[in-house]
Order: sequence, then C-alpha cells, then structure tokens
Amino acid sequence: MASIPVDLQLAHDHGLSTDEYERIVRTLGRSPTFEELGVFSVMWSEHCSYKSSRRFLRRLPTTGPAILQGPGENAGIVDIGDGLAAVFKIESHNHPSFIEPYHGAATGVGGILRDVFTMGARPIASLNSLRFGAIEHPRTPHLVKGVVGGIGGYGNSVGVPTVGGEVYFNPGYNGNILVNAFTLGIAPTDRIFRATAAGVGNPVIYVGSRTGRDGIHGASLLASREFDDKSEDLRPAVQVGDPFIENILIEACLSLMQQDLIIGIQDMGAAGLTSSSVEMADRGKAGIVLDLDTVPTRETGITPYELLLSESQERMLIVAKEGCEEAVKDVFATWDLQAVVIGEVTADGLFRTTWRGEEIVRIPVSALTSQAPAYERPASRPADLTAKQQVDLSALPLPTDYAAVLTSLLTTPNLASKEWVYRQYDFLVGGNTVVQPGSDAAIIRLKESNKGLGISVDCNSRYCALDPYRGAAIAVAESARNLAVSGVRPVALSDCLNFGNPEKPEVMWQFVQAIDGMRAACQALEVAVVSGNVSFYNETDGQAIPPTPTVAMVGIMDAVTHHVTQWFKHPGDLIVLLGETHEELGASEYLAALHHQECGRPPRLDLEREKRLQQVCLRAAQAGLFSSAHDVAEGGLAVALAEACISHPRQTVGVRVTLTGDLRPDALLFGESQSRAIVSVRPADWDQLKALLHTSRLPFSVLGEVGGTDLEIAGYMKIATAALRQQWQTALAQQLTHA
Amino acid sequence: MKWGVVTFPGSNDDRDSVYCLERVLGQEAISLWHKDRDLHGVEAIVLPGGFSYGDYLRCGAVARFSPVMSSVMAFARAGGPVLGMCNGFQILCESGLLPGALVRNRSLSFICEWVAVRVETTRTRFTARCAAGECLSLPIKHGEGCYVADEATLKALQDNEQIVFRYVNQAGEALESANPNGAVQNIAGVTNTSGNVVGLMPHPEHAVEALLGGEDGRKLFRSAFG
Amino acid sequence: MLAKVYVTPKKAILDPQGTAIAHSLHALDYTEVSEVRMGKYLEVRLTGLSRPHAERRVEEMCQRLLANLIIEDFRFEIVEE
Amino acid sequence: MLAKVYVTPKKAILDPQGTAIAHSLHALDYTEVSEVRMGKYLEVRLTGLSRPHAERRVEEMCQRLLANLIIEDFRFEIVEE
Ligand SMILES: Nc1ncnc2c1ncn2[C@@H]1O[C@H](COP(=O)(O)OP(=O)(O)O)[C@@H](O)[C@H]1O
Ligand SMILES: [Mg+2]
Repeated sequence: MASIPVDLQLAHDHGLSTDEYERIVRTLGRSPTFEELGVFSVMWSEHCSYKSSRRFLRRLPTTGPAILQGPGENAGIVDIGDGLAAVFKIESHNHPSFIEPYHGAATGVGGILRDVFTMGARPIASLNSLRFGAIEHPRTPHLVKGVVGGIGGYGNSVGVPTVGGEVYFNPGYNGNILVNAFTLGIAPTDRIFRATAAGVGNPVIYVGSRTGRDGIHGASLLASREFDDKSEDLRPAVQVGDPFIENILIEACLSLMQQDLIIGIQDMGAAGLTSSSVEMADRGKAGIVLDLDTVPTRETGITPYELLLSESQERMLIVAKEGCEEAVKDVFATWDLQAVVIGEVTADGLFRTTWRGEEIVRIPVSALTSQAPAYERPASRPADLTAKQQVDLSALPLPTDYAAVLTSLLTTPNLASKEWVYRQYDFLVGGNTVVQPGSDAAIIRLKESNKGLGISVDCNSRYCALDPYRGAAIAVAESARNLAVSGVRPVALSDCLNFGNPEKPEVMWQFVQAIDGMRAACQALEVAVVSGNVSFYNETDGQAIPPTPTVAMVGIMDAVTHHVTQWFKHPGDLIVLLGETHEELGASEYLAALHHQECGRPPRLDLEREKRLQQVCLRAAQAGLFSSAHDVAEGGLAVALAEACISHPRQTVGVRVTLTGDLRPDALLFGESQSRAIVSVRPADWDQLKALLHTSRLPFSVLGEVGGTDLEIAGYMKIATAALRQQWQTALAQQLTHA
Repeated sequence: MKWGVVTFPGSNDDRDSVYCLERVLGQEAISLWHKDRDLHGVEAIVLPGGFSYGDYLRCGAVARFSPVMSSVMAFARAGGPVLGMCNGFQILCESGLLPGALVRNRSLSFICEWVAVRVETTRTRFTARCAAGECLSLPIKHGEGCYVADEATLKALQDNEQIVFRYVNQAGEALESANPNGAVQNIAGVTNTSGNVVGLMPHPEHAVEALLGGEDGRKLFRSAFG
Repeated sequence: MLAKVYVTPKKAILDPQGTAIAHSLHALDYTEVSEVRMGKYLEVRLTGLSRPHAERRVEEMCQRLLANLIIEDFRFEIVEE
Repeated sequence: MLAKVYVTPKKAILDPQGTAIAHSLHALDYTEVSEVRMGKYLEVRLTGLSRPHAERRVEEMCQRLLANLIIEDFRFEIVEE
C-alpha cells in the first residue's frame, strides 16, 4: 500500500512544532510513517499529554487516609466505608459542544460515564457545569437549548440521574462555551478495575460500537488549539453518541467484572484506539500489538490512520486473561454487543499495529507517554489586572429602590432559578436522590447503608478573572461550604481547569495562580484532589475565556437522614447569619448586573474561619439543629434570604429580618463576603446552637424570624414572596425565548 | 405475592422497581429477561420505565415485539395483573393491551417533576386500595407522555370507567394548567376493560419512601396484593 | 432496492414539533409559511426481492413496526438503485 | 404550494435509530433488509410565492433551520396542491 509521505509541513498540519517533529525523528531514528505521525500528534497533543500543565498539577494535594486512587487513572477513588468506594471525575467537552451543542454535550456525558464504569463502579449520579456567553448574544439560546437537550437526551436515556450542576452566562464565553460533565459511581473496594495491560500474550479485546470516521483529531486539532475562522472545517470531527449502546455497555461491563476474566479495561475516549491501548500498555509497563484489520468498522474503506484516530463513541478496550476470550464474548453476547480480539500484550514495550500484514506503526510506548514533551511555559501577570482590581465605591450611587435591585438580581440569568434546566434531566432514576436539584448540594443515599454522599460543583469565574488565586480558593471553599451546610463532610474533589491558550504568558499565569489557590484551600479544608481534567485553548480570535477552574466536590454523610436543605420551613423559626459581612462589593454580581462593572477584587477568604464555619454546620446538622441552612454566595445576603424563602419546590414562606452594621447598604445587602451561611432554627434548639457557636468562636447574628408571606428586610424592602418566586422561576426560560 | 419485573435492554427503572417491591414492600420480585418467554410463575408483572431498545423509532415500538412480551400479552389476556409505568405504559399501548398512544410532550421537552394525580376509578387491580377522587403525589419523568386517543376511544374509556388517573392541581382539579405534557383530558393513566392491565406515565415506584420525597406510590402496588 | 418510507402524523393528531418549526420560521421572517407538519423519513435498503414481493413486505413492515396507525399514516415508494 | 423536505443523517455520521430499526426488522424476520437510515420528513406549506422564489426560500430555510448541516443533508421538492 502506498503510504502518504511525511514531512515537516504535514507535521505542522498535525499541530506539531518543528522541535517536536525533530524529536520524533530522533526517537524513532527515522521519519515516521503517516500513521505514526497521527499517533504522535494525538498523544503529544495538549489534551492527551498535559504538556503545559503536568508539572504544575503536581502541586495539588492528592492523598489522604480515605483516598484509594488519586489522579492518573480514569477516575479518582475514595473509600466511603462499609467496603464501598466512591469513584468520580469531571471532564470538559467544550470545543465539540460549541460546534454541535446537542451531540457535543451528549458525548461529553457519555465519555465521563465510561471513565467511571470502566473502573468497576456503577454510575449513580451526574452533574454538569456550564458556561455560556451573554444571554443576549444571538448564538446563546441555541447553544443553551442544544447543550441542555444533549445532556438530558443522553443522561436520561442511559439511566443515570443528573442531580445538579451550575449554569453561568458571561460575555467572556461568547466565542467559547464550557461544558464540564461529572459522574460519580459506587464500587466495592475489593472489585476496582484499573486500565492496565499486563501479562504477555494476553488478548486485547474490542467491545461496543463499530468504528466510523467520526471525531478524527478531536483531541489534537479540536481540543488543543484555538478557534478561528477555519474552525468550521473541523466539523467532521463532531461525534454522535448512542446512549442506548452506552446503557447496555454499562450493564455488560459491570456483569463482566463480577467474574475473574480480565486484567484491565479502558474506554476509548479522546484519540480512541491509540490512546486507550498506549495508556494501558504504559500502566502495565508492557507493549501492545494490534491487528487493525480485525477492528469492527461501520463503513467500508476506513484507512488504518482513521482506525487509529477515530473517536467513535461507546467503545471499550479490554485486556483479558489468556483463555478467557470466549467467556468475555459470551457476556457481551447476552447484551447483543460485539467483542472481538484485536491484538495482544507483548513484552517489547512497543506500540505496534499491523495492517494487511504490514507493520505500519512501531513506537516505544514511553515515547508517547512519560517521554512526551513537557513544557514550563513562561507566565506573567496580565498588565491590566491591577487597574481592573480597582473599584471606587464612593463614585457608585446607592440604589433608591432596594426591592427593585433584589428583583433584578434574582432575574438575571446567573441568579434566576435553574429549574428550566434541571427539569429536563431525570434526577430520580436509580431511586437514591434524597436532595434533588434546587438546594446547595445534591444528596444521594447509599442503599447498602445509612450513609449518603453529597456533591456540589462550583466556580465563580468573575472572581477568577480578577484574582485567579483567590477565585480558585473560593471555588474550593464554596463547594465545600455547599456540602457542609447540607450536612455533608467534604472529602475529595475533581477539578476541570478551563483556560485560554497556555502559550500566552498571561494565561499561564492565571493557570498557575489558580493551582496555587486551589492547593491552599484544599490543604486548609483537608480535601484531596483525586481526579480532574485540563482544557486549554478556550480562545476564539485571540480572546480567551475567563479562567474557570471548576471544582466538583464529594462528601460523606454518616446518617443521610441528617441532610439539610436550603429553604425555610417553619414559621416561627429563628433566622441566624453565621459569619460576618464586610464592605466587599468587588467582583460582585451586583456590580456586574446593576452597574455593568466587572472590576474590583473578589471578597477575602480566611480559610481558617471557613473551616470553623463548616465544622459548626456539620456538627449542628448532625445534632439536628438546623431547619434549613444556605450558604451566602452570588448576590449576597439579600439574595440568599430570598432564595431560602422561594426555593422550596412547592411553596414559599416569608421572613422578617433586621440587618445591622454600618456598612454601605448595598454592600450589606448584596456584597459577597465569604464564609457565611443563613440558617433557620427552631426556637427550642436555639440555646444549643448558640452554645455551639460560642465554643467554636464563630461570629453570628440573629436576623429575625420565618413567617408571613413577605420578604421583609426592615428599612429596605418588603416583597411578596409568591410574586418574587414567580419571576425568579420563569426568568431564565423567558430570556432564552425572547433573546 | 410473586412479581416479575421485565428488563428490556435500555430499561432504567427495572432495578428500582425490584428494590421497591422487595426491599420496601416485602414482596418476592424477580427480574424477567426480554429474551425469555418463561414467566417463572409470577403472579403480577411490572413493565418498568426507561428507554427500551433506545426508544428509537417510537417509544415502546420495538419492545413490544420482544419474546417476553408474547408471554406478557397472554398473561394479561388471561386476567393477570400487569402494571406499565412510563416506558411500560408506552409498551402496553404499542402492543395494543391498552388503547391510545403516547406522543411528544406539548412543550417538546423532557419533564422531570413531582405532580399530583387524581384517582378516577378504584375498579382496577392497581387502584383497589385507593379512594376514588383521592390525590396522589408522584413524580413524572418523560419526554413522550402526552396521551392521545381518538374520539370514539375516549368515549369508550369514559363509558367503561377506564380512565384511571388525571393530572390535577393542588386543589384536585384537572385544569389545563395542571397538565404537564398536553395529555388529552389530563389523562395520566388508563386501564383495559377488565381492569387488570394499568398503564400510567407517573412513577409510583419512585414514591415509596419518605426519605426520597413521598410514599403515595405504595398504594398502587398494595392494591394488587389483594 | 430502496424503499423510501414516509410516516406522517395523522391530521387529527396535534403536531407540536411542526408547530414549533413553523413558529421559528416565522420568527426568522419566513411569513409565507402557513403550516409545517413533521414526520419521519426512512430509507430501507432491501436485497434479493422482486418488486411486487418487496412491496408486500414493506407494506407489512410499516403496518407492524414502522408506523403506529393510531397516530400516524404512512406511504412508501420503492426505487431501484 | 407544498415543499416536501427530506433531512437525512450524513453518510459518515452514526445513525443509531436506523441501526436499531434494522435490528428490530431482522428480529421480525425481515432478513432482506440490509440497511436502514432514519431521517425527517417535513411538509412546509407556502402561500403567495412564485415557484423559483419558493425554491430559493426553502433552500434557505433548510440551510438555516430545518437541517443541521453539521450532521445532516437535505433535499426538497416543491409541488402544487
Ligand atoms: N446545569 C445544571 N444541571 C442541574 N442542576 C443545576 C444546573 N445548574 C444549576 N442547577 C441546580 O440549581 C441549584 C442552584 O444552582 P446554583 O445557584 O449554582 O447553586 P449554588 O450557588 O448553591 O452552588 C442547585 O441545586 C444546582 O444543582
Ligand atoms: Mg450554594
């Protein structure tokens, strides 16, 4: 077969630099074949090799007494007791979702599910973190509807509940949306599977959908470079998923894992067959040889190059024990899925593939993995950051109508109810959802015990844009706080680091700052990073997204019955603010929405104070002292109070509160000081809670009590909660249809 | 009582149904495989929710031809109790065991939420222990739950007391504003003429534990205990 | 041989998808559009049948599986390839 | 005037629906079926346009809304009623 000649220009077209190409030639001692060039280009792409981020990621704390598996496998694993482990990860699918929102988001969900069940875990909950451009931007409604439709279309059909997430709108994402998908699964600790290839002569088995021409170069050309006017040409890289196949693939794989037939298993994600086999060989310190003629295909005429790089969905690679091939095939046959032996494990440490009897790829596995390029790219603080961090409050007029301000905040797309989104997701399937979307954290019970798991995803990218260190630390703190106020003890997190082009020093600086901020918060709050994903090159025409280090945190409840929800429940309950409010309006939603300014520094974060707040919340929840608890986040105290009045799934309740303090009223009402929570408590329990607050030296103030039908903040506003709820609940759908 | 819960490829609520019957309601429940014609002596059958065979073409269209369904149809025709929930309801309609059809929600989007339904008749195997006119709080989660039937069928349903559930508001009124998917006459569930086959879009199996939001669904299963 | 099968919602059945598309077209200023109906289009490739035989078989496939006659109508044509 | 619009998945794009329908037809013993592709069929009713004008407009509607050109192809024909 006449192979396509390879030269430097072709290497450039594959996204490889001149240096990288020379390095390939040196490694091989010859020019690569066309197929080898394809393999190098995907394996050395930013997306697969983490070449710009690897050395910085090492700074994150990744261990702890309960941590069974940190970063490096398909997903992280935490011991949750009773012989069970929580397996979870978050991952981006940004570029494909911008090009084709429905299928991009759907395949993002499919991919993260495979990362989790491939380890032997049954997926029990999914979440998602979404960022779109300004809601008025002409493309935004289409993208939102497509992405939400795709997440629901895939997740609902697969049968894994989507129990939470976040959605934000900011013009900084006009040209690059973010779709980060998270899945949590549960596995018995003694039946965890890893993606490794070991045992010379063991068969390599392909299962799942046939290979088509979809997604060729998704990893190298789509996810590892900026968008520009040529991006339209990358459309063939879009993949379409089949949730039905995924659904039965989950059942088939989990039943396979009940038996003792396999050594390792890995999904074919980015860079498909190539990266799955190379990574498995690398982990097993082995080699792999594949016979490409045996790979099941969907159409005729697919070339070996395409077979190696296709990102067709719903495919898995298994290294089975020698002699168990037929038993493996039988398991899949039960589900009418195909399993085919396509290669074997070798001792030579090489990744080799043959096609029509000829060896067309012969590369040392290490050259594609540990020996791949790694860069310490220059980092420098953006020159305009100091100016952006300034905000002159004295020049800011005070509002005249605080009720109107609150209403407009609650109807901005960022603070409006996300019910329009999550009602399109099946959040009940599986029969474990204790706290459904709409409260600070989602809570899932474990049928096997009295325990529960809580999950929250968070990131305020406005904070990160104005101070990436503090912003990233706050993302960790807020995620943990969302869990703590719900009665869940934070344990570990998975992160999705979405940034612009790392070859730009300003972007690299943001990245490193964010890592350091996350690290500080993780250490202080004793939370480990167990898995994650880096998505660079979120830029269009030179315009980078705001840095968005999304945090997905998982925690444990020893008794799930002690869960706490955010809404007020009983008239007569006392309302208490835990923590303190400072004059902090920098980077706030209030400044952005009401004054059209995205400036100032994000609020201060005292990690030691944060830790104490969270401990108090946990202890109070365990003692059953809270009727409700809600963390104070975007929109400040007034918004948090309003949410506690109107976010109950079926009803509203009023409050009467008095706020004291000599702050500017807008800072008092709408400032976003950290480490605060609004809790409600039965009068009979107040003494006990007060004692707890005193012993933990946590500042607090009693604001008023629950009751009536109005949200009344003495001296500032009195609003009927039923009407407020109506506006808050319908705002997002309205703006999406009338935009 | 021995229950059988059918698992089609793509079924999602099958495990939840077995859990509900066995662990919550203390029944014997086995799972029936779509390729298996043998019903293993079960005394009642559940067709669960989910996306059988991907729900490609039309919801339930492919499932109705699976081997187990020929046995289920014979079981139903012989008077055996069969409950179809969501996708199970769709399969029952496709297979002709229940009249009418289920089409895309009027809003065109999938809806997951808790709704109130009113029990319109207690003369079925799955509502015998309810009170007529009683309102139950049950979740729905579907994209194609809009019940349709032609005039003649609707009249027959009405005349034979075959409408089992209607979507209602908090006050128990079947108003259009309480209709989540556009179903004709707010119909959420129907039965066959003999009352042994019941299909409904809501998920009673997801409403059997207070911890998870409510227990009203228990009544449907208990009704079948006899 | 290729059977082109058209499955359309019955006239009496609401077609919310068609209505939504018509709305969107109006919003895009295609005011000349008076109605949209949305159905399915299937291409079924057949091998080794005579034309009359193929016609009978496809008719049967439509009756049994491809259309739900309570809510849908169908028609088909068979073309040589 | 009526525009009949056919929207089909592009050849290289996965068509899970078509594949599933083909499987199911095989299970029903229609072994003569070698492939099924599933697309959409739209009837767009138009008023007050000349035929060439209608052709341009429908082409545009397909490009802008009716087909997703990333994954679908379309064709249409215009008939008098
Ligand atoms: N994309 C989404 N998918 C599912 N649920 C969502 C999504 N976005 C928001 N939610 C849910 O809506 C509620 C409010 O979200 P958010 O305001 O971001 O919460 P918080 O500020 O407490 O983190 C949460 O329960 C969240 O899980
Ligand atoms: Mg919160």
